[in-house]
Amino acid sequence: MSLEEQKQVPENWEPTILAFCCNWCTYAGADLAGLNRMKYPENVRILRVPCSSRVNPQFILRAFQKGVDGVLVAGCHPGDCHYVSGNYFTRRRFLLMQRFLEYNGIDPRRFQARWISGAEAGKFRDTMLQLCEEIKELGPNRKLREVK
Amino acid sequence: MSQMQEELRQKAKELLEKGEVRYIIGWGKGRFHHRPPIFIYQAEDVDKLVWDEYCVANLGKYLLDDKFPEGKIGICVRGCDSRAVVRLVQDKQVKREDVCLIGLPCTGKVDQEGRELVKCRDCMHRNPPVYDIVLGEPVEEKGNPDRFKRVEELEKLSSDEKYEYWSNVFDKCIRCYACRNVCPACNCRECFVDQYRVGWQGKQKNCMQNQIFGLTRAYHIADRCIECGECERVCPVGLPLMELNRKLIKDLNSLFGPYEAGVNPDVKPPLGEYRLEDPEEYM
Amino acid sequence: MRRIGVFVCHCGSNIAATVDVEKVVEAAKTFPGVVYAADNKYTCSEPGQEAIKKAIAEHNLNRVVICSCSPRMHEATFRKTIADAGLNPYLLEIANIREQVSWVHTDKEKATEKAIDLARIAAAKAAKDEELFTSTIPIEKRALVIGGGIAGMQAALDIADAGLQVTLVEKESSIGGKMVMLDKTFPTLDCSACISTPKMVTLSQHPNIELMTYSEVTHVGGYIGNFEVTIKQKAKFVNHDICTGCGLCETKCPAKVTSEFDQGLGKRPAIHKLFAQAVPNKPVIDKNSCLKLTTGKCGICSKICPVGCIDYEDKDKEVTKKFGAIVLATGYELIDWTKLYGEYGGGRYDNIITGLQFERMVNASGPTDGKIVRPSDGKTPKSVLFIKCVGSRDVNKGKSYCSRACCMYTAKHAHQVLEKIPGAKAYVSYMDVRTPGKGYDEFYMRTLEDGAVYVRGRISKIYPEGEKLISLGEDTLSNSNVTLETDLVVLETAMVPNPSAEKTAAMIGVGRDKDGWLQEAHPKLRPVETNTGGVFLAGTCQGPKDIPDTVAQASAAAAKVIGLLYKDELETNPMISKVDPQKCAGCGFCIEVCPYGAIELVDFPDRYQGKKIMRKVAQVNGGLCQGCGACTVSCKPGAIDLLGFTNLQILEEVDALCR
Amino acid sequence: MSECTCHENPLVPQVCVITDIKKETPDVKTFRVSTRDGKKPFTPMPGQLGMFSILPVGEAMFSITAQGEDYLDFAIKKTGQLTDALHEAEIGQEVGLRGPYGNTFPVEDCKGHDLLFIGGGIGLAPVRSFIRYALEHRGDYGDIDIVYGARSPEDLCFKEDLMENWPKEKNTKVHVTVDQDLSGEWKGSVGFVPAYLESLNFSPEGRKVVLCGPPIMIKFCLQTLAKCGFKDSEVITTLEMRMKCGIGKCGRCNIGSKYVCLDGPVFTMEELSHLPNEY
Amino acid sequence: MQFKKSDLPKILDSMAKEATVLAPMKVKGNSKFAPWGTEGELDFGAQNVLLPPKDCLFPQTEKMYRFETDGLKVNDFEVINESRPTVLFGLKGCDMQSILCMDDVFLTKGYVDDFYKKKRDDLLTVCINCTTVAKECFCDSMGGSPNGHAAADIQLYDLGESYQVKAQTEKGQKAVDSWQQYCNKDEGEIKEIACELKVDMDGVPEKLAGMFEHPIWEEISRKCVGCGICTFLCPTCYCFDIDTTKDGAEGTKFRCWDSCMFSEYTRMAGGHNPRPSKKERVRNRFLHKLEYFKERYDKNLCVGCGRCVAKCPVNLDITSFIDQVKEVASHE
Repeated sequence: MSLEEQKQVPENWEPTILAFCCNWCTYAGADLAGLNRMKYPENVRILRVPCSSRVNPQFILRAFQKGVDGVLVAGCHPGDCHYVSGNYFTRRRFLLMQRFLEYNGIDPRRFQARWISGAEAGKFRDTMLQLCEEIKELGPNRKLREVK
Repeated sequence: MSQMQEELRQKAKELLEKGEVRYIIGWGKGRFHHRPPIFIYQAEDVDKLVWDEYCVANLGKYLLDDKFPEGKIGICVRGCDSRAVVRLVQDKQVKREDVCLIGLPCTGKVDQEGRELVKCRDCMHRNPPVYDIVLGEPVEEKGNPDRFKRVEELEKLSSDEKYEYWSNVFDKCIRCYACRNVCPACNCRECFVDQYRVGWQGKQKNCMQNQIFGLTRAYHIADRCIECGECERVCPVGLPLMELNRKLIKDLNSLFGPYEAGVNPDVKPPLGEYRLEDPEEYM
Repeated sequence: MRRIGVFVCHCGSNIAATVDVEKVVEAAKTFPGVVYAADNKYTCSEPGQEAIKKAIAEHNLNRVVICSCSPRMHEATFRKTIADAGLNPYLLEIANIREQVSWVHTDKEKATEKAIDLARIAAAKAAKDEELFTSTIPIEKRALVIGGGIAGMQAALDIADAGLQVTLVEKESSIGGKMVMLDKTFPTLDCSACISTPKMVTLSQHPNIELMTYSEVTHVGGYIGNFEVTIKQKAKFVNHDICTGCGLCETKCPAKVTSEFDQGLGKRPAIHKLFAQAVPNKPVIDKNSCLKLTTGKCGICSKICPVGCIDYEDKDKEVTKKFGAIVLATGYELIDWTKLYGEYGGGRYDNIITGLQFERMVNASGPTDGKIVRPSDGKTPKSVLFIKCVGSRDVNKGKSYCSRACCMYTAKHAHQVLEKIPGAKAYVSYMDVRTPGKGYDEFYMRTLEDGAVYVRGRISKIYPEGEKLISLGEDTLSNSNVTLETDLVVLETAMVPNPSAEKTAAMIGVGRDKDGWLQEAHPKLRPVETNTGGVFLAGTCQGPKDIPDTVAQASAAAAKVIGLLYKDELETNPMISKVDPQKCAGCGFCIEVCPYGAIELVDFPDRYQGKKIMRKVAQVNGGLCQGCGACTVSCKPGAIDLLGFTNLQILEEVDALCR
Repeated sequence: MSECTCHENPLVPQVCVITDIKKETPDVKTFRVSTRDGKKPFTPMPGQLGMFSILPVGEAMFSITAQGEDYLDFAIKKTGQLTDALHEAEIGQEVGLRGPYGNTFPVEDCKGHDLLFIGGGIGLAPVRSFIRYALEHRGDYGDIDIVYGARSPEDLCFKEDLMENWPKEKNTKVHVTVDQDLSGEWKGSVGFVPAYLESLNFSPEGRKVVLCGPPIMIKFCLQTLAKCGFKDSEVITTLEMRMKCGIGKCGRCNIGSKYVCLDGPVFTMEELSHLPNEY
Repeated sequence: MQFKKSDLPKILDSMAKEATVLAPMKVKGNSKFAPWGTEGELDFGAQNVLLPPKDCLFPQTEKMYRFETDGLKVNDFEVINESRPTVLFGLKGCDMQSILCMDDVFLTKGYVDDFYKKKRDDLLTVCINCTTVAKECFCDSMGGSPNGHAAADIQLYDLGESYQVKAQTEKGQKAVDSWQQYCNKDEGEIKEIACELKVDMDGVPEKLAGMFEHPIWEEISRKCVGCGICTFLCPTCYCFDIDTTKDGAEGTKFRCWDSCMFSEYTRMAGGHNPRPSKKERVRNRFLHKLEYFKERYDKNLCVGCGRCVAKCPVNLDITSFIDQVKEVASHE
């Protein structure tokens, strides 16, 4: 699929965004956003992982391969990790991975990481809004994508 | 160069006769100017050992074929081989006391047509950082001023151009896994590519699967790559793999402090540790 | 073929309002491996769970997917349900279509599509679920309580009364904490010493309690049921086994320094008991102020000591013990208002004191033997101004939270001034009066009746004029400025976490909230537990509170400890990492990233080129591993995998996402 | 040997249905397969194999242990990713099948000889196809002895054949042993097959041996047979584990210049002795 | 029959109208048989084209059939076997010989590989003689010749300015007829050349037959790194693996090149692997190239193209091996 074909966007196209949320903080923050009935777009699918340090950069490559348009990895604030040092490793791995993906032509906004604690429901909702808006503006991702 | 070769043969004979090492890994004569790796068990075979500007292959990884040796293994190490052995010791695949490193300061090697190899042009450690014996005098290190020049050029491209560049590169890959099999950092018992049960990677050869393999392998060895350039040298279709590895090394240095794999045995790879004051972008 | 059953919950209208549940059920039937799908009004209710059990039996399902509320809510419930139906409890996946779908989206069609996606993902993961079994680890039947205030004492006593061994570690030379400094306690005004010192004595004589005062915890290792704690006993320079506590040495000691216990109002000798009724009632030598230890000249106390228990060569001793559970009761400190409130003189004026200093003055065994005096000239003040919320509820200068107990003890202080100094005037500058306890408001009303003047407004500036202190403020009720001329000003300052608790919490891996208080597992549902198994909280270390709440929490923490140590062994979390020895090359990178040190390299017999050899392979300690999964990413070939969240399962989930 | 008749392209299977599943042992099941319209997918000779594919997991070669008017039986042990999925299959599940592949047991030149069948664990499955053939043409063969061993009593495959049907046949003796017996009710012999074989001490005259089982058992049985005087040409075995694509193209099953899929899997030990010792 | 070299592009264009014309080209730094028309320049140089022509007959990844399961049912398999008429232009003698080896494997011995057969029937081979020889070429020692191949449909001889055309099969004759407009009748004088690298092959297969337990294998295989360069660049290596791409309920069965040098190539269910270490694998490859294939199909499976000699990272080179086999006594 040449790059020009990639540019046309079907009209009612909706981005598919995958979010790896750490069970103790961000997933709890997402639940709290639900408790407070905060609204955000439907494009995000949340996968629960015990800790953000469980997310293997290869899952990100797999997501782009299967046609996801944007990936978020979210975990506890450094220092709050339920497993003491999980997010420090996440930070190192994904600071590197983000630059590496950008180097290979993936727009950095398509792959983001955030620290969202169990109490920051507002921040979770804002992250979702910002993510959906950015990915919608970027259009469908055809890079690294498996041609069916 | 031939004077060093005599010294090497002399030292090899001495080690073998005294029984200090059971065998010596070095380079021997092959077809045309090839100097394939050679394994010398008998003292009288030392004349097969060669040391000239065609001794190109990295010997470090052959230690993995004899992980539980009876006696010590002698191995000729240039700068890159020595770093390879240091990395293998750090990965606990080789015990330092099982190996006797014969250090050979190297002034760079050439390919079959006599042109200087890219990997030797970019070499940062011509003198072996770690050795038991060293022959000849240390060569002056010339360093590599434009170590990340090519990487910086690529970084300036737009994201579409970058993707176009890299998908052209990986479209050529024929998945022969030579880059993985010569790389001293790739010492897993079962590579993720061969684990069909978990299904990390498909067996099909198409641009996307090649890219997933290339990127994953580069990321796996991000903090262990000793920049020996063997992957680029052996690749039959000439993929610029070092540009991937150097990008990761450049980022590792800028993000978590300067780090050169395999130079100092006590310094641990950066992705295996953390500091509270690492750069923070995700607040 | 995996036989998967999908149950989609209406949750009354919580889900059904914005998710077309029937459509999700129809879609679920088409997923690979799903043989039965149904919806249910209230899946978590009794009939709901019965329906699941019946379906499991009828269709001999071997995997269950429940689309309902958050797994954080009912994962345990539904695991028990399928366990009752004979299935391994871990063959269950929950799709969160309430908190993360119906409650947060409005467009019904898109919400239903998302719910179907999440159900498909859960079914894909369920297809790869494997049976997991808990294993057991032994429990050390001993508890450790850190902090000897009322919280620590109450917890230690409750645990000890249950027949368990307790070690109470207190960093001061005596237990008692902040409560024993107080004079009276609201609302009953009974004397604080009268209700706390008997507890201290029974504690010191309790056969099950080992009291370690003047000690600090320096290292905590291990895990729930098997903590290894290293405790440093600071050098006391007094041999407590022989010392009779006669107090002779205290009287003769020439080195006088300001007494921390008396909040700087009085002096104390280098060799001192923390306070008169200290438990253990034996002195220690403060090595920073003792002349013999600092300059080498003196030694009077060793000369006059009748039993010769002074030993200047005493060294810090470290002892390591094993414990099954830990209770943190490290208490609070008062905020250092002098750095924050320059407008109140920033500590330059002696007659502006804190609430605790006032307590020490009004306490009979205090430096002023119970008389309220002006620290500057020792005269009895005729008028006293109490200022509340100094540092509390003050986002830009101090802390954002309310310190809960100041309203009540300010009323008590005002009452004591009016009672002890006939004809005195007591002013209280306040923003609100919060009296949330039993008999609290009545106590406040009585103080008003006694004549305390409550001025509704914040004091903006205090400056001395002659002997008096002029406080400028406003009275928002009469909407006018006010100037108060008083002899003494007492600032009721905010409570802040004990600074030494930060180090202790980091050692154990207990988190702290944004203000530095120790982080409880759940503010409403699990206030005395932490996210670290076997570690509990009691008292103000978890947040500002008064004595009744502290004692209630201490008993709650004790109940939790007793509940834990009652069992002989503990079931471990089965969702832990597991190593495949065939793939593991023994590189040891997983060991470096494991925060719990749960992985070690062990010998593994193997054949290599025909020879029998022993090679190193990683192995996970089931009790230590908490299942975070950091090791699975550091292991390049994926030799170590996290049960319940295996690489295969997560890849399947990602694949199912875009189908 | 009969050609594969399922599809004009030899690598593409035909769709068949599992009509019956019988649990032989905790990890071995017999799957009865026939085509969608209830007929026999193909008519194999004893010792031939079929390529069984469970979609979407994968495909593998399995020996046809028995055949009837309208069905084929496969006895399959649970050892890997494909067999795991297979063991979770249900009756009525459609699978892909192609075959038959490989040469057949030498039924012709075994005529007139006494037959000694030796099986170990799942190794009895391929041998059973020859046993059933021999019992159907009972007149052509002399005495039949079946020596079979398994890990434990409940690991014995085809129990009703072993215990009821085969002993009733004319001068057919069945000798069963188990490696170890924890349950205590096992009345037969206990011990490994090679040792048990030695104790039975068969005479080599006019007797052919058909041997199949785990490599370790084959190694020791060969030694025992040599001790009893059996010549290599009399001992027949099958190397079906080496087969992959079935049509001799993928290059994986070569032993020396021979392809197990085409020239095997049934070899006499004499033929194997000429081949490189790499199987 | 001759045509001028300048007319070659026109001829290729004419053929490209109704068939895919593959010619040896340098495309983006990659030397392979690329469809005529992709930008890159023709390369009839001494060094053979790096990627062998086998890719057009036996692609590295070839979809076989698509399937779809719903519940227990499986709907019929949809075989994917479309092929277009192709012209392999500019084949050298050794590559032509490799196609004959592949024909024996895929089209004979009881089973005809339908996928291969369709592509083979659509193929027109145009062979060209070599004007210069790379230092690694040794085809004439293996029964081939740099000066053309008898089995090619059309054989071209390079006469410097023009090509002499010789149709060797009626299919070739039909194609040559369509070139008439560019050809003139005269015959040029064809220069013969020979390879520099010589290897003496006679008696080697027979000697190898008895050398299975010989210590030479341990010695030469020590330096092998076990990668797949030699097998993937070799025009005659035909080993393949069959696998499935799964996408929920449906998927595609495909086959892809596999290398006997990979460690898990002969790993069987239950983990048993008859060739556990490099020694067995290197031994099997050399014996298969030089002895087993000879016994079975009476042809050398090594056509002497020299690709593995050039590209092996550690110069584990079949020619040196053959020399060693000649010297060493067979039963040490």
